[in-house]
Amino acid sequence: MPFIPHTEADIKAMLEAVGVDSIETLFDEIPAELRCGELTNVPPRMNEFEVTRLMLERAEQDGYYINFIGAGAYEHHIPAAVWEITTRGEFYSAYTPYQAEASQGTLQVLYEFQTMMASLTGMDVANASLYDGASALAEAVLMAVRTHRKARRVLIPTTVHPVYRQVTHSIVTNQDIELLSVPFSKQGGHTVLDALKSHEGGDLAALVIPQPNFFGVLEDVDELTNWAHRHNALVIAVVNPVALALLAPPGEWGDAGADIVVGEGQPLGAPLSSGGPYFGFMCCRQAHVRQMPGRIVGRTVDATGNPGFTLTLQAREQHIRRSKATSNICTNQGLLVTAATIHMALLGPEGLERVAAQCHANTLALLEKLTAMSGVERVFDRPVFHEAVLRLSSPANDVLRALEGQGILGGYNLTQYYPELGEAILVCATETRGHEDIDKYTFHMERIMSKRRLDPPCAVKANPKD
Amino acid sequence: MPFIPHTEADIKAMLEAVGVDSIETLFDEIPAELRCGELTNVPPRMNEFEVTRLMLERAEQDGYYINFIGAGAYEHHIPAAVWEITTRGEFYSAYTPYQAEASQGTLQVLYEFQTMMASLTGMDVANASLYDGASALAEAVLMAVRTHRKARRVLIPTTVHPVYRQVTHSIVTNQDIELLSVPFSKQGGHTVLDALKSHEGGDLAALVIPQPNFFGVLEDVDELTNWAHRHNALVIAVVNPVALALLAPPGEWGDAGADIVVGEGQPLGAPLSSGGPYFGFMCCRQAHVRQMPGRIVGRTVDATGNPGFTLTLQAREQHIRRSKATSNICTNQGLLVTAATIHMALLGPEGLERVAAQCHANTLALLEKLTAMSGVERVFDRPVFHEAVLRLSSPANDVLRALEGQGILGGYNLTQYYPELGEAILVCATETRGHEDIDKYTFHMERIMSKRRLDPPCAVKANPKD
Amino acid sequence: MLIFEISKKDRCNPSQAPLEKAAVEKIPDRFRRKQRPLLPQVSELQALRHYTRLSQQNFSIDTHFYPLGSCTMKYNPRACNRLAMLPQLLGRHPYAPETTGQGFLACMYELQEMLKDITGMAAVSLTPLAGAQGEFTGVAMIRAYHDSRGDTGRSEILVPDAAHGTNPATATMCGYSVREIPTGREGDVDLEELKAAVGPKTAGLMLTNPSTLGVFERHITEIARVVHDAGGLLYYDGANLNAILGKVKPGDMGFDVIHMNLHKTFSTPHGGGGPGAGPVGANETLQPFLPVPVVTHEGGEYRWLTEISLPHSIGRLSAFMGNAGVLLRAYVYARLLGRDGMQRVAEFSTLNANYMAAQLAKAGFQLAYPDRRASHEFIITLKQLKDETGVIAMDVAKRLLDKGYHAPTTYFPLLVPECFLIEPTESEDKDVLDGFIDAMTEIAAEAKDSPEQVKGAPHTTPVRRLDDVRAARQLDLRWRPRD
Amino acid sequence: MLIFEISKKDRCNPSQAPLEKAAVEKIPDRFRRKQRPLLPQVSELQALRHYTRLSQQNFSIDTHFYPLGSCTMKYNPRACNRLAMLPQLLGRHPYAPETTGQGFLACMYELQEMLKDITGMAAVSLTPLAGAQGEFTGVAMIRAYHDSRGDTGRSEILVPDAAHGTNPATATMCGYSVREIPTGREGDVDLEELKAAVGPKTAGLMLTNPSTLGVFERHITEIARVVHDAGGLLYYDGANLNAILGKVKPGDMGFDVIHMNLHKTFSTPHGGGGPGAGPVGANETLQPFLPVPVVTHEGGEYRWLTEISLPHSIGRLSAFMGNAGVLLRAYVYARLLGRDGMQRVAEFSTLNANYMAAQLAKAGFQLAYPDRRASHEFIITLKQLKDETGVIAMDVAKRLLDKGYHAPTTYFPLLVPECFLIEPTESEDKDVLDGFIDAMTEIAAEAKDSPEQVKGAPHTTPVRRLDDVRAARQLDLRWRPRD
Ligand SMILES: Cc1ncc(COP(=O)(O)O)c(C=O)c1O
Ligand SMILES: Cc1ncc(COP(=O)(O)O)c(C=O)c1O
Repeated sequence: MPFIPHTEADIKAMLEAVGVDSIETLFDEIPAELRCGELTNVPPRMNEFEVTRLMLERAEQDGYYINFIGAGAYEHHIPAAVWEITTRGEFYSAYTPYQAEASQGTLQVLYEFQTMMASLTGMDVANASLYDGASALAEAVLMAVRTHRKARRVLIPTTVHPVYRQVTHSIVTNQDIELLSVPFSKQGGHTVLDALKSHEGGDLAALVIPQPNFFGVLEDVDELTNWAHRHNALVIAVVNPVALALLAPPGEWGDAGADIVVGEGQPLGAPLSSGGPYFGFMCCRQAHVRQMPGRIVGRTVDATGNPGFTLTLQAREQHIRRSKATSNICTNQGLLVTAATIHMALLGPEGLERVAAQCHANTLALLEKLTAMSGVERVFDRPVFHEAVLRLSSPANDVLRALEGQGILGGYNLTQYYPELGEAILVCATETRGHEDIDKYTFHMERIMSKRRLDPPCAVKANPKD
Repeated sequence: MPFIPHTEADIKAMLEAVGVDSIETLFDEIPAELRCGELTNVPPRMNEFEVTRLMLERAEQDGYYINFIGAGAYEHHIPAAVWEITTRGEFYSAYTPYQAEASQGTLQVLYEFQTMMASLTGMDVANASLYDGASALAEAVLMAVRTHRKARRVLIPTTVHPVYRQVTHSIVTNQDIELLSVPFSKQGGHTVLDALKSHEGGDLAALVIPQPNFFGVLEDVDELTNWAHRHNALVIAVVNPVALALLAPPGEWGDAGADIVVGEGQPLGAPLSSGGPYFGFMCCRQAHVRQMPGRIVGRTVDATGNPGFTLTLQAREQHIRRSKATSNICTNQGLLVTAATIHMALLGPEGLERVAAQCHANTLALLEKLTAMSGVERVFDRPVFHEAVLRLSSPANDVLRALEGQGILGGYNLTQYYPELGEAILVCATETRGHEDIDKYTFHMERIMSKRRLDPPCAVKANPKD
Repeated sequence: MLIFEISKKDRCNPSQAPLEKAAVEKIPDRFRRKQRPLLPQVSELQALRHYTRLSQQNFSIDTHFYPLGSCTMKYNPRACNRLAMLPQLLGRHPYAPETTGQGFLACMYELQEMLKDITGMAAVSLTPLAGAQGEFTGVAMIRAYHDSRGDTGRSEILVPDAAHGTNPATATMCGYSVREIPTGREGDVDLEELKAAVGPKTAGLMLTNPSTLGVFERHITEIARVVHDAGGLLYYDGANLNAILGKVKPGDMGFDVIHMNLHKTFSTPHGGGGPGAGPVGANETLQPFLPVPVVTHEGGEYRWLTEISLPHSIGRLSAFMGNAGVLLRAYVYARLLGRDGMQRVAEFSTLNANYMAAQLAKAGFQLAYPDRRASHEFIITLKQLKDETGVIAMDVAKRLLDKGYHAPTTYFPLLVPECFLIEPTESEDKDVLDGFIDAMTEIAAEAKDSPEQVKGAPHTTPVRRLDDVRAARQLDLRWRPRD
Repeated sequence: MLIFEISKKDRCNPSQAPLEKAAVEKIPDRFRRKQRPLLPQVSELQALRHYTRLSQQNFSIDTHFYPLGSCTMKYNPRACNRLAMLPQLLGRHPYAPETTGQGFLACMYELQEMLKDITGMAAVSLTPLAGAQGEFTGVAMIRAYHDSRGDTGRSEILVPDAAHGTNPATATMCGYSVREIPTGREGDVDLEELKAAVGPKTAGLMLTNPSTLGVFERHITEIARVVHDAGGLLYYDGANLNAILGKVKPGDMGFDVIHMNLHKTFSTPHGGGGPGAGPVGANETLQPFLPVPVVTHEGGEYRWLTEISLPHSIGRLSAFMGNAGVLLRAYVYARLLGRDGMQRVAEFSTLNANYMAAQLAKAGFQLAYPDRRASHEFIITLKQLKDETGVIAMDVAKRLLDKGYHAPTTYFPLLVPECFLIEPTESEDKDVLDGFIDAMTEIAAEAKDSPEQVKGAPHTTPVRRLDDVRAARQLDLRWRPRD
C-alpha cells in the first residue's frame, strides 16, 4: 500500500486492541446513506516511475523560453545551495514551530530573516512572511486602518500592480474599507502630487507608494511620503527587495519614512514556477508591531539562561485571539523564507547590489536596442529600475506571439489593464538576460517589426483594437 | 574570491602571525626557475549563473533518447528519495570513516549494505565496494590467485563482458597471471563443459562464471561450479544484482557454491550518467575474508558496551600493509553504496523481484515483436534474463543509426567484439521500457527494415563487412 | 551563533552574483540607497554549514514521529518534491502564455477534476494559498451569494466552540460577526443550541467534520437542513479531510463550499510554516463566485478562465494563480495514491488513531470522548494528571521531546482542559505508535515519581525550556550589531 | 537500530516497483532463486527517516571543520552537484553514440585541456577511477614504456619512506618490488641515499611534491636528473596538487607522468569514501601509453579515441569511460574558479596551513619541520605531550571530536611519532582556524590536568570510543536475524 507501512499482522493486532473486527467498522458513526462509492474521476494509481515519466514529458512539453517578462515575478539566478539546503527534510517536513525547543533551526532562520528584511527596508521589525506580495498589500491596508483608527479610506495609485489592486479589493472591501485610485502622469508614468490634491481634506488612513512602480518607473517617494504624513495618513510602501539593494529604503523616505512596507519576496530565491509558491513580506515601525499580521519570532532565553528563539506576540494571532485577531493567516510561506534567508546570506550586500545593478544595466541595454528600431518607443521619460513600458506600432499581441515562436517571451502585454497606453508592453531584463539574449531579442524583434512595416498582415489587423 | 572566505584584515593578521609580508613569500622554497606563469588554457572564471546556463545548454544538446542498450549498464527507475538523501551534506561531504565515532552514519550504512549484498549473493561476507564491475573482476582474479597460492592461471569465458576481460587483463598481467579464454556455444551462447575439457589437468586458480552472461544468456552455473571445484579451482561469479532477485545466488551454485562473487552495482540506484560513477561489489566466503581487497566495516562495542561500527581488518589495506596489501585501493565508491543501500531498502525483496521480473518480461515482449519481422532473428536459443542477441539482415550500424534518428537507442552493436556473430546487436528492455516504448521501437524497426528490404541503400552496402 | 556573527566586512561571495558591478548612474542620486543593508557577508561554505547545522536542530517528519493533531503530519514523498522541481517547471513565468504551459496546465486541470470528485463539488478553484485563505474564499463566496440576491441583512457566521481559530478570524475578515455554538457532551454540535441560534441574520455555518474534537458529527444532515432552512449556507473546513478521503464527500453531507488543505491531506510539505495550498470547491449554487483563475479544457487546449469569463467571481486572492509548486506536489501525490489509495488513507489514519486511543486508555489516560470512535485523531485530557501531580499538559509535551517524539497539539480545542490532540496519520507504523504510548506511560510515571524531571523538560534539545513571557515582554525581533 | 530491525515480513513499498509481478515462467526452475534475499521490508517513510537520522551521525565538511591531512577536505560547491545531476546528463547511457553526447563530451574535452595546462603535461586521460587507480595507471605506463624498449630488467620502484600507502601497494600491483628511500632531517628526500639506490634495476620513482610531510621537495630538479640518468622515470602522486595549483607544474619539475585526485584538488565530494576520479597526465614520452578512452575534438566533433587509434595504450581500467559524474563536478568547479581562482587555491591553502602552524607552535605544540615553510598542510608531533602526560595522539584526536572538530590525519606519515597531519584547506575562515587552535590548547591543558577526560574521549558523539581490537577479533560483518 503506497505510503502505508501496515502489515497484515499489525492490522490484526491493532483491530483486536480496538475491539473491532474490521477497519470498516471504525467508520460506523458515519450515516450509511452518506457513504460514497468509488472515486471514479480519480484514476488508478501509478508507480513512481510512471509518474516520473509523465511529469518529465509534461515538463518537456512546456520547454524553455528566454524570458523578458517581469510584471511582479522576476527570473533571477538562484544559487544551487539555496534549494539543496532548503529541501533538507528537517526544514521541508517540519510544521510551524509551535514547539520551540524542537524547532530552533526554523526559528533561528526566521529571526535572521526578520533581521535581514528590517535592514533591507530600513524598518524596525519584520514578520515571518505572508502569502505573497498582493495579499501582503491587502493585509497592510487592513493594518493601516486598524492602526489609524479613524479613517477607512486608502489611496492606491494606478501605478501599483493592477492585480495587487484587485486582490486588495477582494480582501478588504468586506470590511467597509474604501480604496481610492490615483491616476498616473502620462509623461512620467509616476504618481504626481497634483493627482493627490483632490483627496486632501478627506479622512485618509493611508497612501500606498510603489517603488519601483508597476511600469518600472521610480516614484518621487520622498514627496509622496511627506504629503501623506502631512495629511495624517500612513504610508504603505510596496517594494521590490532586489531593487532595495540600490534604492533608498522605505524607512528613509521623506522626513519620517514609511510606516508599513510590503512586497513580493519571490526575487529572493523563489523560482518562477508558474506563479508560486512565493512569499509576501511585511515590515513596520516598532510602535505598530502589535497590529502586524502573521508570525513573528523573538529571541529570548531558556531555563539555563542561554539564548533561544520562539514565536512571540501570539496574542495577535487567530489561534489565541480568534475573531479579534489581526488576520486569519495561519500557514504562511515558511519554506520560501528559508530559501530567501539562505539566498540573501549567499549573496550578501555586495552580491545583491551587483544583481540589482546588472538588472538595471541589462534593461537599459535592452531598451536602447529596442527603441533604436522604428515602431518601438519608450512611453515614459522617468528613470526606471529594471522594467519599462514600450509602445509598439503593431498589435502587441501579434508581436509577442511572433517572438514566442522564436523561443522568446518578449514582455507583458499591457493592453488589458492599461488600454489607454495603446499597444504597450512591459519589458524586463534581469541579470540573467545578458548580451546574448538581448541580441537575440533585438534580432527577432527587428525582423518581426520590419516585416510588419513592409507587409502588414492584412487591412483589418491594422486596427489596434483587433 | 570564489570559495575563499578571507578578508583583507584576516590576511594581514595571518601574514603577521606567520612573520612574512606577502603570501608569495610562503612559496619561496620552490626554486624560482620552476615557477609557472598564467594558466593560459584555463579560461577566466564564470559565475554560477553562467556555468549553470552553459551546463543546461549542454544537457539540452544531448537530449533524451529511449534507450534499449544494456551491455553492462542498465536504466532502472531510481526512487526520488535515493539521491535526495544520498546528497545530504553529511553523506556527500564526509571522508572515508577513519574517525569511527564521528562517522557512524556512513559506517552503519556500509554495514547494512554488506548485509544486503551478502544475502543477495548468498555469500558470507561483502566488502564496502570496489571501483566498478570490471575492476572488481580483476581484483577477484588477484584474490583468487592469492587464495589459491599454487596456480596463476584463470579461465575467463568469452561470454564475460569483453571490456571486463580487457580490464582484467590490463590490471593483472603485470603480476604474471595468465588469463585463458573459453569459447561459447554457437547455439546456446553459453559456456559448455566440453570447452573446458582442454584445461583439465593444468593448474587452475579459478574459473570465472558470468550469470547472466554478456549475451543475456543464463549459464549452467551448477555444472560449471562443480567442474571448477572438481579441478581444484575457485569459482568467481560475475553477476547482475537485480537479476539475483530472481536467479539462484552464487552461494548456492553447484554443490559448494561460488567462492568469490563480484559484479557491477550500477543497477542498484546509480544513474547511467555516461558511465559513472558506479560501484563494484565483492562478496566471499568467511574463510577468505582476509584476502579480500577494499574496506570492510564491522560491528563492535564502544567503551560503554553499546554497539557501534568501525572499519575493520585494516591490516589487509595499503595504509597499514603498504607493499603487501591485498590491493592498492583507497578511495572507493562510497556514495554510490549509500545510494544502493537506500535503493534496496526502498525496493525490498518484493520490489526488487518485481523489477527483475518486469525486465525479463519486457525483454521477452520486445524479442517477440522484433523477431516477428523478417530480417531480425535470435542468435541463441537459451533462456535469457533481460538481454538478448539479435542478428539483422542489414548492417547493424546503419540500422542503429536510423533508429537513433527516431530518438531510439536500439541496442549495443556486437560487431566490434564478436565479428563472428555477423550483424548482431544486443538488446535490453528493463522495467522502464514498457509497451509504449517497445511499440515505438517495433514500429520504427519495421519501417527501417522493410525500407532496406525493398530498397537496399546501394550494392556496396550489401557487403556485411562495410 | 547567528549568521551575522560569522559575517565579516569586505567578504563577498562572488560566484553568486555578476562578476562586476554594472554602472547605475542613470538612477539619480536622490533615489539611491546611502548605506548598505545588514546582510551577512559570508562564504558559500560558511552559509551552507550554518544552515545545515541549523536544520539539524529541527524535529521534522523526516526525522521524528510528529503526531500534531489537526496538522496531518504524514510522509511527504520525495518524488513529489523532485518532480515539482524539474527545471522547465521551475523556470516558467506565471505570465508566460498558456501555449507554453500545456504540460503544467494539464496537471492543474486534472487536479481540479480529482478534487471535485473527492469533495463531491461541482467546481474547484486551486488559487487560495493556504487553508485560511481558502476559508476566506468560502465565506466571501457565501457573502457574494447573499449579496447577489439582495439578501444583505445576514450578518452572522455560526462557528462551533471547538472550531479552529482561523474560522472566527475569517468570519471577521469577511465583515461578519461570529456566533459560537456550544458542543454537546459527546462531541457533536448541540443541535438545540444551533436551532436557537439560526435565523434571518445567519449568513452561514463553518464546520469541520470530523471535527477538531476528533469525532464525526453524526447529525450533519440535520444540521445542514437547519442552516439551509434558515437561508444560511454551509462552509466545510477541509483541514480534516484525511479522515474521510474516499469514504464520504462533504458535498453529500450538504455543504455548499469547502476548502482543502493540500499540505495536510495531500501531503505537500509544511516547510516549517508553509507554503500550503487551500483549493476551494463549490456546489452549483456557489460555483459562479469561485475565485479566479480556474483552468479549463476546451478543444484540446488548457487555458485560464479569468474574471472576464467568470464575472461573478469574488475576484483574485493572489498576484498569480496560486501556489503552483505546491499544487504540482499534490498532483503527483494523488497520482501515486490513485483511487484506492485515497480510501486507504482514511482507513489507516483512522485505524492508527483508534489504536492509539485504545492503548492510551488502557495505559490509564483519559479520552475526552471515550464512547466515540476516533476519526483520524483523538483527544486525551491530562486534567487528572495535573490534579494529582501538578504536571500540566505543556510539561508532558516538552518531556516527549526528550524521548524523541514531537508533542501532539496542546491546549486545542480550547474546550477540553489540559488536552492533547493526537493525530498519528496513516504513514506511521505500529511500532512507532507503541513507542509513543510507552513514552507517555513512562512520563505519567515520572510525573508521579519525579515531577521535577517532567516540569524541567526538555533536557536534551538544543535549548532548554524557553521563556515565552520574556520573549513577549522584552521584544527582541531582530539582531543589531554591538557597535 | 538497523534497518533490518524495523523491517517486517509482508511489508512492501509498492510505489517503487512495477505494480505487479510479471510472469517469469520462461526461466527454468533450476536457475531460479528459492529463498528471498534478506532485504529490508520498510515503507518509504521508514527508510527515509532511518537514513536521514543516520546521516546526522556523521561529521562532514558541510557541518564541521575537517582538517584531515592529505585529504583536502574543502568546500564541495553545491552547483557542481546540481549541474552534474541534470536529467539529461544522468540519463545518458555510456554506450550511447557520441552523436548523442556532444554536450557531455565537450565538458570532458575541456577538462582534459585544463588539466594538461595545470600539470604541464602533453596529454591527459580522465579514465582512472580514483587516486590509487591513477597511480596504477602511471606505474603501468612506466612499465609499458620500458617494455616497449625491450628494457625488461628494471624491477624496482623507489618510494620515499614518507609516501602514502597506495604508492608501495601500487608498485606491487604492477609487479615491481619496492625500495624505500629515507627522508632527511629537514623533510627532503635524502639525496645521497637516492643516488645510492638508483641503478639499472630502477624502473622509476614515485614522489609527491609537496610531500606528505607538508614540505616542498627543494631538490626536485636534481632528483629528477638522478632518476632519469639512471634510466628511470618519475611518477608524480598528485594528491597534494592543491598546494601548488597554478604556481608550479609537475611537468616542469621533471615528472613524466602524474595522477590527480579530483576529489581533493577539484573539490568533488568524498562521499564518505568515494567516488573519486584520478585522471592521469603524461609527457610526450609516455603519452602513447595512456589508458583509453580519451576524448578528441576533430572537425567540430567530439569523439572517443580507443585502443584502435591508440595501439600502445595500457588498455582499459574500467568498463566505461571513468567516473563521468565526478568529472562533470570537477569541470564545473574549474569553470567557477577559472585561471586566477586556481592560483588562489594554492595561495590560501598555503596561508592557512602556515598560519595554523605558526599559531600552534606559539601555543606550545612541536612542529615536525619547524624550519620549513608549510605547504598546504603541516605536521605536529605530540610525542612530548605523550611523554609528559601519557595522552597519545589518538586521544587528542578523539577529544577534538567532542569540541566539534574532525580530527586531523593521525599516525601518518609513519616516520613522525605521534603525528597529526593538518590540512585546513583554503575554504576555511581564520575564525575557524582560531577555534581549532583554541581547542588544541584546551586539550593540551586537559591532558595535564585531567588526562582521563582526554583518554576517555569522545564523550559527546553518538557512540563512545569504539573497540577496534574486538571488531577485528570477533568479526561481525553482517547482521543476521535472531531466529
Ligand atoms: C481545523 C483547521 N482549520 C483551518 C486551518 C488553517 O489552515 P492553514 O494553516 O492552511 O491556513 C487549520 C490548520 O492549522 C486547521 O487545523
Ligand atoms: C598522498 C596520497 N596519495 C594517494 C592517495 C590515494 O588516492 P585515492 O584515495 O583517490 O585512491 C591519497 C589519498 O588518500 C593520498 O593522500
